[in-house]
Amino acid sequence: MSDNLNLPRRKALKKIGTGMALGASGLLSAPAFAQNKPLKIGVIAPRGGIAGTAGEGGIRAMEWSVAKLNAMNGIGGRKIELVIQEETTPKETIDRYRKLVLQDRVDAVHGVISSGVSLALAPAAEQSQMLTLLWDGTTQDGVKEMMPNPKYVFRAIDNEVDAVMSSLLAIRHFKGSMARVAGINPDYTYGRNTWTTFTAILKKFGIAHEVVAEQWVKVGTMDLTSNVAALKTAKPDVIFTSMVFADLPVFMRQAHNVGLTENCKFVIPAAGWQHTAMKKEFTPEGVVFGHSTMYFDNPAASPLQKEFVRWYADKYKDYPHWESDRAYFCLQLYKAGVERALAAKSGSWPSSIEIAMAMPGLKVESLGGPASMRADHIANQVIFQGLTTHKNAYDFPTLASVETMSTEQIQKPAGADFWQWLESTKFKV
Amino acid sequence: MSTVFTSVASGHTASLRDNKPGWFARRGLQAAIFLGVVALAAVPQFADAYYVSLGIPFMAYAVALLGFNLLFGYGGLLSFGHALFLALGAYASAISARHFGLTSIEGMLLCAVGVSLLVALPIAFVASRFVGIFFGMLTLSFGMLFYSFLNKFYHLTGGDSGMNVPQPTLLGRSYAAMGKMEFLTGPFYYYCLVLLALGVLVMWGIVRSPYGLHLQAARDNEVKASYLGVKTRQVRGVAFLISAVYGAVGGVILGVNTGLADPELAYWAHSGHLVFMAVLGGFQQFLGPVVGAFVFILLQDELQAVTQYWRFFLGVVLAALVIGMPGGILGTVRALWNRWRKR
Amino acid sequence: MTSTQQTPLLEAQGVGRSYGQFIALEGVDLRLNQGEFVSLVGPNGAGKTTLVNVLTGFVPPTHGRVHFMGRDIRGSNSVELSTRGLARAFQLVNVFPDLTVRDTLTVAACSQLGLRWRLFGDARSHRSAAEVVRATAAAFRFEDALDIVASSLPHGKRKLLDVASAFALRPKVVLLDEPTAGVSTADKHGVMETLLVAAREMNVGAILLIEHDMDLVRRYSTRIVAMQGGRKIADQPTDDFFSNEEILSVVVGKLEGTA
Amino acid sequence: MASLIGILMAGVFHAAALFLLTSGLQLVFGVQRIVNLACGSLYALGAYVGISFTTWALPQGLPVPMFPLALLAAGLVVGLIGLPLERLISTIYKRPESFQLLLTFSLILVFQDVLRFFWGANPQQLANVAMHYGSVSLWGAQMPAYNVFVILLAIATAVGLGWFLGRTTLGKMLRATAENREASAAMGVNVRMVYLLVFTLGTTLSTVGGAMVVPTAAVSLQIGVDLVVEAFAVIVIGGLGSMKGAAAGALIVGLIRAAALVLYPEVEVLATYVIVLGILVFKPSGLFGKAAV
Repeated sequence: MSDNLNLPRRKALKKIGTGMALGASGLLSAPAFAQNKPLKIGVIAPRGGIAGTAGEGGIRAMEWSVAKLNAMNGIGGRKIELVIQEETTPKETIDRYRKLVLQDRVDAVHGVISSGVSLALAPAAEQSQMLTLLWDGTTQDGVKEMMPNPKYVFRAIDNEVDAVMSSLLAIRHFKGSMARVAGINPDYTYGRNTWTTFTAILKKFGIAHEVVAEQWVKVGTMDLTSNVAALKTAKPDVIFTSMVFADLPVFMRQAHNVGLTENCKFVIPAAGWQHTAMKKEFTPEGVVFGHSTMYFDNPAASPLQKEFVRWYADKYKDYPHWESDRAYFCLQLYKAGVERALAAKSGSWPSSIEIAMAMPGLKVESLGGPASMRADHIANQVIFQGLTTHKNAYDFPTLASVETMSTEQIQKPAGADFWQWLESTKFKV
Repeated sequence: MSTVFTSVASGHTASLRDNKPGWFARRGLQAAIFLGVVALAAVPQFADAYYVSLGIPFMAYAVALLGFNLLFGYGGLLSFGHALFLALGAYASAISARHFGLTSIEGMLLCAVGVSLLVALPIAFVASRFVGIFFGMLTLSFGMLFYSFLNKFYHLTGGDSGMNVPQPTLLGRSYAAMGKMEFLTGPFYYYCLVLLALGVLVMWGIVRSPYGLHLQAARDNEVKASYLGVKTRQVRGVAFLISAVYGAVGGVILGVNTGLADPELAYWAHSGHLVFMAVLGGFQQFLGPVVGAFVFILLQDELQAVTQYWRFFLGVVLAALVIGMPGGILGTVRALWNRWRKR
Repeated sequence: MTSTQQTPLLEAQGVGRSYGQFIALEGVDLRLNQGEFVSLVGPNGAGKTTLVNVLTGFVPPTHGRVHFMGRDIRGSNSVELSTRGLARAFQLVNVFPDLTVRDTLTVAACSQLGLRWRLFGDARSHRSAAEVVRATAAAFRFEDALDIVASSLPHGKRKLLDVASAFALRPKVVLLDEPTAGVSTADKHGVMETLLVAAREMNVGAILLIEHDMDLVRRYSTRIVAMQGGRKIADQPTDDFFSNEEILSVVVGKLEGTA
Repeated sequence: MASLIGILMAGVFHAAALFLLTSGLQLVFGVQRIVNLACGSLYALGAYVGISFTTWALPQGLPVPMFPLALLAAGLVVGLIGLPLERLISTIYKRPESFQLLLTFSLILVFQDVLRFFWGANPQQLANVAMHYGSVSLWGAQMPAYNVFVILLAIATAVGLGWFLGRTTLGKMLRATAENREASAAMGVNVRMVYLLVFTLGTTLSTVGGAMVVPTAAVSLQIGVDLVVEAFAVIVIGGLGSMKGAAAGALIVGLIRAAALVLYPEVEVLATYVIVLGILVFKPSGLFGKAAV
């Protein structure tokens, strides 16, 4: 054991000083020897625990596209090398992030799903001037405090868009039968924000409704029988739930098993992470079902997405969800950014700030469809949602008709405060 | 009561021989502390910045564990909810920064100490009645109560996204110009080192003081102790308070290091890691926890680097320690040393 | 030898203790005067230990009252009484396994000197504490064993350490629960001698001894209290006691029965 | 009315699950004074294996109505892991209580990754076979028949254990050992065998519990760690080492949660802890436990 433990210190002695000087001040490897050196990309994603599914979806897409890119000569002539680290608690993850920055000396970091972790990472990223592309959004309030006008941090989306869209769809489809609404949402910021968004939009459209039940589920709770019973007593017409993890199918099944699904509509803005687990036998038709930025079964999907979905299905006997798209998008965006910056510097390798500067305004072809980076470092995406149907070859429901909205309508504009924007803006159903 | 108690006592077979003025205990300990401080002070000069940055969580845990071990090693009380106080320290500094605009680390520390005492007082009052498993379960419950409080009262605590812990000023000097990493691996590193050194000295004083003796007497045999005028319950209560303060100070360092105070800090599994470190280093030795923290940080780092199943190996190591090497690293070293000296 | 005029150091008046139905102690009177060495004898289950528990405030009496140095002990527990000068040594060998002899004695010295809440400063190098430790160690011939861990002392020594730690409280009254149990007959007298010498050197006021060994009892006590079934059946100067055949037969007879 | 029954039943069901989780814990503590922090991990293990075995067995021609048997079998078989575990833990019988917590905590870490190694990060669930039995309506409240079955199973377990400990010679032997290890050893009881048996029985109760409950929910890597807290709440309220306690504690926690969700969802989690602490302060031994300190 003790040997094992001296190892790091021996390593340490080799790279006297330099680590800090370069790593911390983020001057990336000098152009001279840049081209022949592999391009290191750090990936931070959950592998175990409740969010493991999400992490896997992203990592798999990452590996798929890296293989493709490396087949053609990588990014800017440099082969890509992934350094994957597990995302756990903020305290632990920040140490691994520093490891990526200071020891592995990666060129950029992609990934991160939980708000807590991204909020801890973002300032560190700005501090160490490390280009960091976050796959999944972070919640409003935290972002305002922890990452005001970021320079090095980019986000693939703003969290609440899914909720905004499915609220609008709910009104479009359920208007007139929404007298009694109930919410059962994860007991953390995301859950609360989405629920507030939903009710706010109902008000906005003057939908006369009464909130008959409001429940907050501790993430990872696997026995929701009591919650379901409580909901049943409330006799809601519509249930809104932004559960995203394994607890969602459990909830759906337990709701179905006590007949809650018979005469009650469901609105699930972010069901996509669990789509293959939402079996037909307990997920009814006519549920507002969100797939966020990628719907695997989209008939109008690009050949690229079709190819990816086929590969994914063959390799993992499963169908990909939006996290694959986010990961793919971030990689493509980074590639485009590097190439633009390279061109600007006529071939000599750009610094991370130069790459960061190059990214806003870029349009890239992502799995789910075209997407672009805004000036405020939040991407514009296309969101896929719709009502569920059982008419398909799978054992889980798909979308009867794919309804799409661009985040240009349903995402807060650059610099705006989400809640004020929600107040003021005019949506069309 | 005494039955539970003696069973606790009988376990400390190797005993805290620091009381015994042998070469190892006196000179050895002083030498160890001195060399340790010197070595740590030298680290930033040669080591890779990453390992320097690891030094901060190490020192945070080292401080927290010094307190933790006053309870466990010297008091015979195993707390499975001690992460509560690290979380408390982190949140105290976050809140004092947000609501009172405190930006000096000294302010944060004071705030953390105050809050931890306030919280620890009622817990100590209840917990000091228990020993053994019940003490463990009680502290675990309190820890989890606090954990769910952090999640529920999000208006105050920021819920799951936690609270920002800004880069503080040290002794009134601001390092805002400096990048966070340079701050952490530079001035802050040395600041923590001084804190740790102070923590060690103070704790060294406490364990050898009359109070410290009474605490150990209470651990070894409650009834007999009470007949020698030891107020066992109060003595334990005070130990809990002291350990809470140490925990909170460690929490402040962790908070500044992460830049965030988040509920996971209070989750009981985190307490489990504290216990792990104490056992790893040797909870029957004064410096055991410090060594434990050091080895744990490097061990976890190495394991995570080589396998995604690092928890498995941590578990195996802990099991092996508990069964085969209850003395932990220092305990074993000392045993070997004593054997060598006998020859 | 006993003068009824002076206020006794320790006095029990009609104390009784019952656990639910079971009556462990009933109407026991006991006086312990300055300079007395009283032995408490009786068959097992006679209530001797219960009596000591009550006298030391370890368990409150259900009837009657106990005065220590003129003050009712009601409401004060063994911790306070021990610091006020009422010490007790145990039947079992249960000193602190992990502490050295020095530390064990220092624990008592510190409580007696009221240093309890001193959080700093090495307890062992505190002058007056060290003095108490030195005196006690000297009295019990522990000088050269001071830095040995209690659990690694020889059995006889361990029993003595138990007693010594009680003496380190500089008590007025010491209650000894079979200090020689498990000690070879040869050594028993040795133990008692050291004990008495120590008591004299450290001017202990009075000693109450629970003992089965009639030789020891006869040899050392000034007065003997016999108990049976929770009641006091005799309270006489040693010589009278040993001339009182029927009581002796009760006590000794029962003893042989149990031994 | 119907809704009230519905909530009540939900609470009782939750209680049943909790009882199955904690009965093993209580048995082991009752006899051996060992607290097994890894009880949640064992519960999870039973669930994972149960799922895999059942999903394998059904295509092999196991008639769907028979799936509980598959789960039961799986639970019983993995329960045997108790044998090596007991041998492992026996190494610290003579150590202070704290060491049990340490060793069983290390087991949690190990299990978490072992489960991840075999079943991956994704939480697992069984196809909705549970609904094969349809649902029953009690006074108008609808509930899956399988949930009722789980409740009955829990009751059966409680009664069975009561009978086993109270009436059978072996049970009496166990209680004797619990009372006084040395004495019963002197009376020729093979304490070592008794401990091996009790611990394995306890383990099996947990694994079977996990396997039987999982069709109504799902199992994730996390529950091993999360369940510990709920289990502790139950046994602290009920009293360590008491079967009655486990039942009472489970009912209290289950019903409180169900009630809180209807009346005041905000306090759902907090309510439990408050009760736990209340008990610890005012009746440390729990409702049915022997004195704590």
